[in-house]
Amino acid sequence: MADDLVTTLADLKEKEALGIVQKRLDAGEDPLAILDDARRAMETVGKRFENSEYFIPDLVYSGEILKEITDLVKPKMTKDVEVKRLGKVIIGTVSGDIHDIGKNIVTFMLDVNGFEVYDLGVDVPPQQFVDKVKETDSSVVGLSGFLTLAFDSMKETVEAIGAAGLRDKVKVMIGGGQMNEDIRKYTGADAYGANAMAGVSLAKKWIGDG
Amino acid sequence: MTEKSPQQLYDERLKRVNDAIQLKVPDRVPFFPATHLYAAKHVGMTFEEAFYDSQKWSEANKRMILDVDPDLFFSPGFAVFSSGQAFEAVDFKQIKWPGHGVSPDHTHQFVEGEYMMADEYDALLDDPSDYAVRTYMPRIYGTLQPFTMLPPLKAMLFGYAGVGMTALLAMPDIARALESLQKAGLEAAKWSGAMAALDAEMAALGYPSFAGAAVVVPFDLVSDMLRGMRGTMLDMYRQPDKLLATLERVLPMLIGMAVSGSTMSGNPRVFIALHRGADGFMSLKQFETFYWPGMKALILALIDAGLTPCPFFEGCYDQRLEYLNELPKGKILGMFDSTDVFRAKGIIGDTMCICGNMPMSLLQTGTPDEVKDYARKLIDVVGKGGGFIMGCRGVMDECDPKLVKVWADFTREYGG
Amino acid sequence: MANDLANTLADLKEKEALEMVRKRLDAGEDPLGILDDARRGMEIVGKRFENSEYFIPDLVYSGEILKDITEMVKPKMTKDIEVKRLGKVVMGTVAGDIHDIGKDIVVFMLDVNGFEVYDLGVDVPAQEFVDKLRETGSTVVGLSGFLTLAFDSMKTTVDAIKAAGLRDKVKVMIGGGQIDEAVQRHTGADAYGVNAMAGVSLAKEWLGGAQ
Amino acid sequence: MDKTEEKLEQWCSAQGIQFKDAAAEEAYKKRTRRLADAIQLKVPDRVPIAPLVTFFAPNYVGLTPEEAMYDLDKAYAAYKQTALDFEWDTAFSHLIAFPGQWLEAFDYKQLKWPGHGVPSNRTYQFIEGEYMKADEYDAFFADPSDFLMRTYLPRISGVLAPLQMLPPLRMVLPYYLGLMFMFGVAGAMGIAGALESVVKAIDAFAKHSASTAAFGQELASLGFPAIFGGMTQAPFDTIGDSLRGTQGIMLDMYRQPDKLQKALDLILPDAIQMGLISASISPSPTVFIPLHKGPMGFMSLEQFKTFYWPTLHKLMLALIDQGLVPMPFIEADYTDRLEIISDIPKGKAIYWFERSDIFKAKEVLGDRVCIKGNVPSALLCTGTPDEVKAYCKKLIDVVGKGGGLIVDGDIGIADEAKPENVRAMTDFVKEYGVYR
Repeated sequence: MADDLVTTLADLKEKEALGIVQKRLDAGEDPLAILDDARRAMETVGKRFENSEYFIPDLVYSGEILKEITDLVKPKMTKDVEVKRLGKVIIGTVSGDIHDIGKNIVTFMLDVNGFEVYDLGVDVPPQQFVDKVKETDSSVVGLSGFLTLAFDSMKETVEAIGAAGLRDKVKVMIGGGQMNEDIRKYTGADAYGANAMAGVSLAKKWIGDG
Repeated sequence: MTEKSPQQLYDERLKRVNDAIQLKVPDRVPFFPATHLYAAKHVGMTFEEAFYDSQKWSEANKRMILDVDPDLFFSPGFAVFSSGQAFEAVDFKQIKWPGHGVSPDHTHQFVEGEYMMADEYDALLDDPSDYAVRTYMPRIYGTLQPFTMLPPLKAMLFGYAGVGMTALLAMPDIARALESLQKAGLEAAKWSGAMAALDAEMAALGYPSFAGAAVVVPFDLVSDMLRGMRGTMLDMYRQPDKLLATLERVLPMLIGMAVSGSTMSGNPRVFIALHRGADGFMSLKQFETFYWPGMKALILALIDAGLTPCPFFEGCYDQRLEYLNELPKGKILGMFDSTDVFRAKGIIGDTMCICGNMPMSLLQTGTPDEVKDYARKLIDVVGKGGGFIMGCRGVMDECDPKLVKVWADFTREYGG
Repeated sequence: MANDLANTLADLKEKEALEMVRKRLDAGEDPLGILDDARRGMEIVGKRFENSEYFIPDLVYSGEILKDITEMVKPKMTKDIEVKRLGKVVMGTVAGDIHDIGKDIVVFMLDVNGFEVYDLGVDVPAQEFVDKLRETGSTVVGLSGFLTLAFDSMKTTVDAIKAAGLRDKVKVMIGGGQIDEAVQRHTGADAYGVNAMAGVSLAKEWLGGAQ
Repeated sequence: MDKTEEKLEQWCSAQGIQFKDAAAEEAYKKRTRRLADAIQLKVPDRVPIAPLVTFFAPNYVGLTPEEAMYDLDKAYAAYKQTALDFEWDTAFSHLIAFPGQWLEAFDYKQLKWPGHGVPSNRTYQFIEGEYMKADEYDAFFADPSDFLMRTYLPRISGVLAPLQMLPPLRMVLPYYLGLMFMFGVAGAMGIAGALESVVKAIDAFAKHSASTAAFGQELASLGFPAIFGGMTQAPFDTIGDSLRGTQGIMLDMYRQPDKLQKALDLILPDAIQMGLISASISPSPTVFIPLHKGPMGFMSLEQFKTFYWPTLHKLMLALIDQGLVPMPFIEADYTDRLEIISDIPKGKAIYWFERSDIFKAKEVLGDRVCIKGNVPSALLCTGTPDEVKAYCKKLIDVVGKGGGLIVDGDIGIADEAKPENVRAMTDFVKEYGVYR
């Protein structure tokens, strides 16, 4: 039964998955167990994405199904689910750029891989990254950008982190659009990720579990 | 004896009409003369003035209604549905109106034509509004001819390229076309406002108005407004599937139009002029295939919405009366032209209220006795047991005021 | 073969009829023979209309097919077709009225019944009727009208015919819309017809050709 | 001579252009010939360089994007100076610097632009959104233009919000009342004052169009052809960008694939017509087709084959059929789908690659289509002239072999590109790109 949900959700069978959840709830099962299965399914989705079996549409769709499952389960929950997290990562699309597709994928993949992700959204000013690092004590920051204007914004963000005296406490990774090794050098970031999986690998390497 | 208040009179008249519609016996035979442009003749003004001068036209109707004293009055805004100024502003091609294509003393007339070509069904079905804007409107409004130069309206979806479309709107020709439309809109709004005010004034004086919306059945829409009679007839043979698909497609439009019109006016009676389904205009089999399904569906939908369909059966329906018995009882006001209403009473008298069918020839060229004789026969035969409203076969544009008075007086006296 | 075309056309089988015409033309047949068959086909259509087997759409459709046939045949014709006609009738919708449906049907029926018809169209001023009667020497005129305004236009037209001194040479029939005996009296016409067949009967009665 | 050849010859003949002098005429004809040869996979005199320019031109002359969008004359001058300084084989106008007055007058919701949501020194950006909801396909199908007029436009333009009050335009079809209804509301629209803003917007756009048209004429008279002719979009992008949004259209591929398919088919004829109409008012026979949502990662190969490629393919074939030259800008990475898109008639299209493996593209479809691209923005913005030259050398050596290459940046010239890098790229191609 439990495996069923994991497989069904991972296979993106929306109706079947929701049917299973409903049945299990009706049977009085612990909501946390259901969510745990859903989480495991999302891990499978992430794996498949890594292996290029799945693509962005599959991530989007699985996310939608998960949202529906959560909506079904939530009213039955008495306490919040607590998941042990590997570590904290701050993510955002840098100042001046409002593209979010790439950033959302990295967020998704970090999340299903067990990280606590603080998603600052798009067009994020450097200071906001700095403030969030201070507030959460995260040790990894991911800067996303699609347009060429992001080259400079990333540079400014890395500089702001340096000016705040945090540069040696955090690792900065960049990615998206036109980003490559040249741009990493230009911005002063620690690493660049060619895709979402690279971002996850970097986070694991830096935070542990690598 | 105390004088009745206008509100009492209003309620009384409406009850009289509603009793007839519900096939009950009213206190007396209700009287509904389809006066149309008759008010102009009644007070001695031209039809042209009726189309151009809302104040004069309103006053003429007020005086005429008070004189004729009907139980339902034919709203002047129904007869003159918009002003000559509005029509001129867009160079409206589909009608000729008094002083503009027809004599100042003659009624407006529809210009029969193929406003949609035989090979345009797909365009209409695929994107009706685009078809309306870029193909149909330029044909019926002379000033909108430049709209034919517009790209498909869907072009607006094509990002940078679609944005370029707005530049076309700045072309002087297009700009002028839009201006003409706006001007016509303002004129039409002015006119509608004046007509609504007259209706309200008459209501305050105790007179309910006949209908709050007008609509046509799907087949007539295609035949009148789009393909023309000849085109539609050929389509029944050459491309029946496309014709049927179009009839199906326009049905919800028509229902929506009637329902929203009634909601806005607060009057549940919906006028449906039937044009091209009469005896002779098509075989029974064609009637059954092309005309009746849409007509029936429209009428049922209106009844479902709590409205009272008022079909005017133009021409003769002697061969098709049995179909009408498929409709619900006591919900419809049927207005009859040359159908044999004396025979019809026996066939559909239990289904719908019959209104009609005083010959226009008598009201225009007859003698008082002829008028009375015919009215007496109507009341005696068709009025038997209720379910009848005194009316006439067509519109009263040329009627003789003296004969109209004879008719009205006689109906009130004898119909009691 | 010849019978085929008349019947196929009368049965409104458009494609088949045109196909037959094509074949007969290709075989080098006399175009006049083809047109004659087509005319006979139209006569059958008229008969069926009289018998209420056919209705206006059938008339319209047969007219369209006939037009197609004529277009195919015409280029092959060396001389005009001459048909013996029973007599001449002038037809028109009277002044102020632009409705043509009823008028067109009467024209159609008069034509297939062998009359030479002069169709003046719609919104025809009284004088134009007078002029046409003079020009053609027709002795029958048909006045059509759909609206009630036609009552007076018809009267004006009859008066104009009278004023021109033609009244005793010409028979006037009226019809359409709300026209009935009362209107006939009002206008001073000789007769009114309730439908197209009545018009044909009147013409036959007045011009001969009645059975 | 086939239709494409005919159109290209017409372009090369430079008919109707008033040249400044004989030298300009010769230069123009040389340039168009060079481009026409590259398109037809012949060996030109040298590798053409014909970049698209967005805000590089204003940045280059010291104008902010905001100024370029609000001051037509300054924008004109900036793009002209850029064209004259670099002397590429084409001149790109300020077409793409949308007039800010137009966006403002419409209260346009689909873009953030300098001074309106983004800083004055930045490019405008598209705002992702579900401008058509998942359950609105049927309304769209029932009457597409009505849906766009009364539902879509009010969502993308604050000023056009009163269109919501309009009755469906199709209501003009049924009888007199339809007409009355129309009239009444047309009047109401006028009173609402929306029309005034619309007139303002239209005026701003018309001025902009006139200015870019004048630019095209002047630069042509100076010897610079425009390579960008018409413009259209892949149906999947039209539905995805303008209506359903990225997330929406992705979900539709799973939840309502039939409706999505129907919408794609529905919009295809319009996509074709857009290409034809826009190309008809330009001397250049190319039709620019920016591709957004079809690359690797954005959808599986299977989804690409099912949803993206069929209507794009038909669109390009229809344009080719009329002698036009489709020029898709193939954004992001198409390396695994090169075989699929190679199904195109020989020598009749330009494929502009961004991040696909352009060298592999040469192998896979170099014998079918002219390849455009793809000097990386990263290099142009942060690299050195030598690095730029090295990349261009490889490009010319490998992709330019035997003709069929037009050099451009990967996304055109990046807004923030260093002028010295652009200079290096330009000079190097002109010198090293000569076919000997």
